Amino acid sequence: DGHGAIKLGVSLGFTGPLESLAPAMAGGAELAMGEVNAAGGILDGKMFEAVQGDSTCIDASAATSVAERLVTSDGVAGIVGAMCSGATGAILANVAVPNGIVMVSPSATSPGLTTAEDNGLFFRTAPSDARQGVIISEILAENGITNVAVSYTNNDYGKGLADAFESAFEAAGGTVTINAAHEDNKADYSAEVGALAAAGGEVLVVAGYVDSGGSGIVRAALDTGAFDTFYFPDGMVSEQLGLNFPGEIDGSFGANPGTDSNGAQLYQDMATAGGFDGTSPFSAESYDAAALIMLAMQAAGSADPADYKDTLMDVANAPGEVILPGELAKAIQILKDGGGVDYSGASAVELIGPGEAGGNYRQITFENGELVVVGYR
Amino acid sequence: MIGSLFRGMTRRDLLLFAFVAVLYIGTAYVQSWNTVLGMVNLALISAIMALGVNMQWGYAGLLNVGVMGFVALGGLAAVLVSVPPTEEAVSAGGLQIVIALLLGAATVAAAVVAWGKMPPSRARGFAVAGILLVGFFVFRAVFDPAVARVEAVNPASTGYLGGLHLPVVISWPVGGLFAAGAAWIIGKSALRLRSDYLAIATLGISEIIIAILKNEDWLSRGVKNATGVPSPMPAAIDLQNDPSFVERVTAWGFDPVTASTISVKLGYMALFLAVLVALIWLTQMALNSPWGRMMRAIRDNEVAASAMGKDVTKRHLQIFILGSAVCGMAGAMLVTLDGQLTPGTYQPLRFTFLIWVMVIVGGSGNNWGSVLGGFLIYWLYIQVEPIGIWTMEMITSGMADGSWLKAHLLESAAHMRLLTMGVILLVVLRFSPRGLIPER
Amino acid sequence: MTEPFLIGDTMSGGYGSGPDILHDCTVSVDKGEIAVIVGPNGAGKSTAMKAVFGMLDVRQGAVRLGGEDITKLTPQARVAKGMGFVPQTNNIFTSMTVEENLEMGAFLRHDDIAQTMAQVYELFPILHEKRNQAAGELSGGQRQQVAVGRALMTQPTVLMLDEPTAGVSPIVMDELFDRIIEVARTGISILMVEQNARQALEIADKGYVLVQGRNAYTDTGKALLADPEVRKSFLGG
Amino acid sequence: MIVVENLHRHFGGFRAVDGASLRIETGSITGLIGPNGAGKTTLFNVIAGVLKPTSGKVTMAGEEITGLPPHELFHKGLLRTFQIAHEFSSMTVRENLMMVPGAQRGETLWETWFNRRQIEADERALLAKADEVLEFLTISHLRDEKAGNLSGGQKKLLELGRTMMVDAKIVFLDEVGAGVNRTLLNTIGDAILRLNKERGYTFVVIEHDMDFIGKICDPVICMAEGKVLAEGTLAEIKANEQVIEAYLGTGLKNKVAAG
Amino acid sequence: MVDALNGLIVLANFVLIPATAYGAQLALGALGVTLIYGILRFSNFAHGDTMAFGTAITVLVTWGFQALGISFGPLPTALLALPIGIAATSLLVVGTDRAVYRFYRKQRAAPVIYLIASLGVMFVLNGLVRFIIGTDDQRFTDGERFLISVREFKAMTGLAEGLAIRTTQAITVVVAVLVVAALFWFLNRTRTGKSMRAYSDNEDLALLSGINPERVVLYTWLIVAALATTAGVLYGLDKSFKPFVYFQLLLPIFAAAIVGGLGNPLGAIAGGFVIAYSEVLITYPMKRVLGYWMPESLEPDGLVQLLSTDYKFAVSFSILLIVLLFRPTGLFKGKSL
Ligand SMILES: Nc1ncnc2c1ncn2[C@@H]1O[C@H](COP(=O)(O)OP(=O)(O)OP(=O)(O)O)[C@@H](O)[C@H]1O
Ligand SMILES: Nc1ncnc2c1ncn2[C@@H]1O[C@H](COP(=O)(O)OP(=O)(O)OP(=O)(O)O)[C@@H](O)[C@H]1O
Ligand SMILES: [Mg+2]
Ligand SMILES: [Mg+2]
Repeated sequence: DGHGAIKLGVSLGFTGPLESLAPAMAGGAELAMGEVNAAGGILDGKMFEAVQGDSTCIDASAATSVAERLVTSDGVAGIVGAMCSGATGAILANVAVPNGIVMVSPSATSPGLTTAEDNGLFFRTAPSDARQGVIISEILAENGITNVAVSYTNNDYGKGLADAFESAFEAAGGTVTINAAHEDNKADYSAEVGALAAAGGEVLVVAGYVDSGGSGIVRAALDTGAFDTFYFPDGMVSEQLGLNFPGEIDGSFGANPGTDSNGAQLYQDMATAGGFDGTSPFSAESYDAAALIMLAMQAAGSADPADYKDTLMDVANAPGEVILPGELAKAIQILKDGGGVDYSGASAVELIGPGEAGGNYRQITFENGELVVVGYR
Repeated sequence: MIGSLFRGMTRRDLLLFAFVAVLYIGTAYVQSWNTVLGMVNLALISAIMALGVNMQWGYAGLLNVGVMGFVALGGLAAVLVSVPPTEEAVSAGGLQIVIALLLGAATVAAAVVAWGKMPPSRARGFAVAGILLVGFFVFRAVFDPAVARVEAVNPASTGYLGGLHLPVVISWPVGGLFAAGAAWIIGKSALRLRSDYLAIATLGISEIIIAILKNEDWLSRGVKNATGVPSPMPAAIDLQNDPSFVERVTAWGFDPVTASTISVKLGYMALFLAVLVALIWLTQMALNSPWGRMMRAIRDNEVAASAMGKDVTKRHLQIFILGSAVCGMAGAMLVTLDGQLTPGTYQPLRFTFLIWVMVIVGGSGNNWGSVLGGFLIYWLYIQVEPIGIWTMEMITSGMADGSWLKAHLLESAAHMRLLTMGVILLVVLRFSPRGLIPER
Repeated sequence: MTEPFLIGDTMSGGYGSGPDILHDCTVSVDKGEIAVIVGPNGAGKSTAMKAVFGMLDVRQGAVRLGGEDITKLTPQARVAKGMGFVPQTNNIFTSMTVEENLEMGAFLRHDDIAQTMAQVYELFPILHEKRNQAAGELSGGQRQQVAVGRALMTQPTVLMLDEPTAGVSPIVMDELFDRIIEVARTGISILMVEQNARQALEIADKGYVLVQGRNAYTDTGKALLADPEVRKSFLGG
Repeated sequence: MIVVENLHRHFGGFRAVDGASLRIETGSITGLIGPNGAGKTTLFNVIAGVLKPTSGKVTMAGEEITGLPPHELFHKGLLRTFQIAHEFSSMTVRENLMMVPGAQRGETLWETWFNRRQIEADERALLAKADEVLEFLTISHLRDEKAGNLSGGQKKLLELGRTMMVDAKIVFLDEVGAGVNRTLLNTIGDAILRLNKERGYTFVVIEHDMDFIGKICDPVICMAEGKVLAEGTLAEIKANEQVIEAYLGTGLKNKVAAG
Repeated sequence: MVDALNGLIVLANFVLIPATAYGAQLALGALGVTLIYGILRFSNFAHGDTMAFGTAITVLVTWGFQALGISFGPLPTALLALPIGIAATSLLVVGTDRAVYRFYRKQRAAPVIYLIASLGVMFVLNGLVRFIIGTDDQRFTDGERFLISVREFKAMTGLAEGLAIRTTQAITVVVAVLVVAALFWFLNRTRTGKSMRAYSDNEDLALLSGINPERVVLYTWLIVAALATTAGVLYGLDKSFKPFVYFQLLLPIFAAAIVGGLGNPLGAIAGGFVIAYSEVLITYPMKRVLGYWMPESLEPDGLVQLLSTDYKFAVSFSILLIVLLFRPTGLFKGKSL
């Protein structure tokens, strides 16, 4: 019975340049809600209902309008979203803060959001780009690589990450031969790959999206023989990558958020059972975003954002029992019993400082066309 | 005075406006006043953009498909006028960047002068190319290091020069000026192109403007987005924290959160409405006078108009600049409302094509048509999403749960947004090809 | 008296949903005859021609060709039935070459068109000279020649000409009238509108004076020429 | 009034105007005749600034006007009509006339906003003037019709009407007569004569109707192949062998037989 | 000597071959746009999505074939599926014409009305394609990917640098050349082709010449459907198929058609190459090539890049502007309405 259910907004870019990422992300968020509902809901039987809203990624004002509708008309108690930093910033400033609604973005990684005026209402399960820059730099150094080219997707995610990486890498003594942007969803990447190849480097760091310009760059680089080893940050690491380049990227490596807690694997299996690709970028983070909101409500004993915004950090972090995907029922029970949880989830969230993921990473490589996990950091 | 504002309005037009008003009010009851007021504000801005396009296309037949670029320039103005300067960045390279830009401008000016002064010959070609080339390298030599220094200043949150920290409303006319400046440059070179050639030229230029906004981080943080554009209204949250406000509205029986968000929106609405009314008055006056007649003549037949003593080039330039300035102003208003400049969101689909749809569906050549189109299409643009989802739920309601088709249909609901938009556009166009309020 | 070969019989009609321009207007032409329509500007001469050719709603009356009612046929169907038409304005394909214009005239023919084309070139030598030039680049009179040439290419049984001599030089005009007479002698019916009315009526078997969409005078060409009232009001004295 | 010196206008390799030189005396009504394609219209277009000359020089009242744009020439008092009517088709007939006068106050944006009253007065005067011209052209019943809906001849009349809206110095008429009813053409001829006498307009008239030329024109210039072939009174021209061969011809061969 | 050759091969591998292939891809798309402009007289904004639709159908059929084990030897199976895709697209565009454009033809609407109507069609197709195949990247390539790969080339020649030619690149270029030649011949030499041009020039007069306008329109759409599907499939084979990218393709395609001169098939080809080459060439850093060509002492330190790739689109559009400033209706004198 949906009546009296708690509504959660799922505001992602269902249409627009990143539309192909959105379904798996929404799938994640709804999977979490389904799991809680199956467990009998929170707060003594309150069920959850997802309300989708298109944040488009190309129109901050439309995103605002849509969020406005979610909040004031549908009366959602929290928002999982938005997807792109631009829309996220607009919704946060124009809707979430004035109306006092909690927002947990699974994918807005812009460091700028760290300092945004948020009244403690904004969280994200994706780590800020700054952290990942250091991780990449370390992994490359361990592989003895000192000379790389970087191609990033020309948005706040790509640019922020590329900048963060470049400063970290150069501080560690490495050389970035070229740090050039590519636009997503364009027809042709020969010019970009031509420039990257001319600049040279042992490895090409592709700070893009796997189902978009990132793969386009890799494809063109492989075909022309410009590079044969790549480094893949979180926007690229997924099963899809292996399918896109069967056997062609052996020896390439990368990392995405995750821990040895096995959460990622558990989530993947759940997603597969649910009929979508759990390895698609930011899908796991979306599951976690929804889960965090719901657990925070349970912990606060209230679905009012003003109350649960303060418990969100608590459920995400130690102390308490570590919670993995599929264990939401258990977590609710613990909270009900007055215990504490340390939600780790599918992407090993650890919220730090101003409410963003601290960033545990799972290091991977490709062998015989398969994605292989080689370690955690 | 008021009479000429509404000149040419018929009862049918009023009914159409009433219909759109009902759409909005109805939405308010089904959804909420907050949603609707937010939509109204954006519709007002869209209507202003549509007015600008209508001036160019409807009055003069200039096919400007670069609306997005002018809107973005207006947005840039909002940032440059209103945000506080980044002191550190300014002292690191502000002056040098300005010098570099002046050098660049001087180069172009020199090239233009040389082109004009020298007799047509191969030497002229080489001389101009030489000037441009040398100028380009000098420019880069001064510019690049300064930019590097500016962008190095705390790149994660600033890394740009910042603005003048003036009241943001000033940026509206300034946005108009920015756009007008760009329009002047474009107009001087590209306006002699005809129809679709002009269209693609403007489209190209708008893409170039966006490319600059995306890549010149020192200017407005590029794709990292410039946030924190101050609002001309008190923030809703401040109102909520203001005891006297809370007291007053609670006394009237309103919930403080709703009351505060609504009053902020009403404040914006008043500002935008004032701009729109002023613009309509100006354009109506111009259109219903010999000036308007002359523009129509030029649109009809340029050769004859010029034989009848009308300076076609000059008039085209005039209207192109004015129309673009209006779009620029709307762009500044938009960024003011959003509170941030996000270059990545400037997509032709939204800021060029959608505006065009507004103009054509409303009725090109008619100012009121543009306003109607602006409101109607914006409503659709936002509301087709729930309509699409609702339709899909209706369609699938009879199907067995868990069937493949049902899942697929529901999954596709988001795309019904575009589909519905298209269908409605086609239907409107079908039943009134000259627009809902045609030119008279 | 049997009915003429082509007749627009008591036609009334106008453009779109506008008022009637023609009021019970009748024009007709028999095999091998030349019929000329004259009248003041805006009298409805062109409208009558368009009505006969099906480019306008005939709200009352009928158009018959060889006894068959063709009121409802589309223009291209009438072309197939052997009717040819040169409109008053927009009567050439400006972006196509002169030769292609002529070829288009023969679009529905499946026999060899080379000979007809040679005849047209013989009639209008300047066209041969300019055959590979875009017709839009021609002078006013040359365009007119292309337009007539295009219609001749159809080898019609009825040829309808709306002011074929407007803007052509006297020498070409004489040639054109000569040619029209020749064409008529081969059994083709000619229905034309003319403002060079005196020359036209001189060669006409039948003349119509239209005024405000109505038949004002109808007689043989000679008789109309001789009528002082007609001369003064419509033929310029 | 107008002196054309050794004017050339080429299209690719084709010489449409090929070294034409002529003088148009102030106050005259000059007829310009010549075979189709002789370059008459092209010559007009070059003088009126629609086409740039390949070479050569045009002066008006001693001032060089070669290559000036049409709208500037208009303000110097040079008007022209088009052989293929260039009406403003979506505007009414009346508006077609009212838009003509140059430097209207109401064409400045500023004034449309802050000087309504004056503009309205100007408009009333213009309207009266336009109606007068329409009356003269016998098309006043069409004043509110869209110009695009006029008949071929009516459009030509409108072309002529436009030149009557302002005080011109020199008017170039490109085949005003083609497609115009001969009775009306006579009236037009009278009007031209009157404008010429009373207001001192200079006219240059391209026409293929010799009666019309004979009635109003002196002198007559005959062009052929881009050059001036002959010049003189109509009688002289009519007697010129070359003109007869190239242009006038000798009448209908089949005329008698056809009767 | 070997150095000079190596430099040349680098240039070929990173500039000449990709730009040529990309140019041919753009040209095929531009041909469709230019044909509609030339004959039906409007800029069809739905063209990108028409390509997407045709490709989506072809992809589905290809998967079907692959599942049935049907293959086309070393060539991609998609080529076998192509005719079915074309047929489906033909039905779609002809249907669209019936439902949408025919009405405006009767009304004699202004070109901009068609343009806006095509925006409406674009929105609808946008939704339709995503409904059929979703938003994701789809791969349907099989057969031999390379005519010659970098590794094979190096092994064959013993040079330090290699070059790759993909099968699809070769097919695209060949198809583009054949299609433009065929189209040129068709429009300028055949009766039907000429009647199509006549129709576009002067509809009324075409009627008076006995040309059946509906037929002309039908042929046009059929050709456009074939062109759009072929272009879309070849593009998808070479890169990948994703609906949003096809929508985005519209911009360079239009740019190509315009640079070449709208309505002119030869122009479409020329335009495609101009756009492609300017994008790739002007932003290409000459460092590596010069490294081979220059004496050791003069080898460049920097990238020797005229403009960064960030401004790739700015470059192609600037070229477009410059071309238009000197030739306002494109390289090959196109139409303007
Ligand atoms: N744009 C053009 N391109 C090529 N040739 C042209 C162009 N315009 C005119 N011509 C040629 O120039 C010649 C002169 O044309 P023009 O229109 O001046 O003749 P005209 O004397 O006015 O003839 P008419 O009495 O038929 O109007 C013609 O042969 C014509 O074909
Ligand atoms: N497309 C149209 N729509 C509406 N009215 C029209 C249209 N074409 C012509 N008319 C009107 O119909 C009337 C008759 O026009 P028509 O063209 O038949 O005259 P005409 O006798 O051929 O004159 P002319 O000798 O000047 O060519 C005119 O008053 C004109 O205004
Ligand atoms: Mg007529
Ligand atoms: Mg002429």
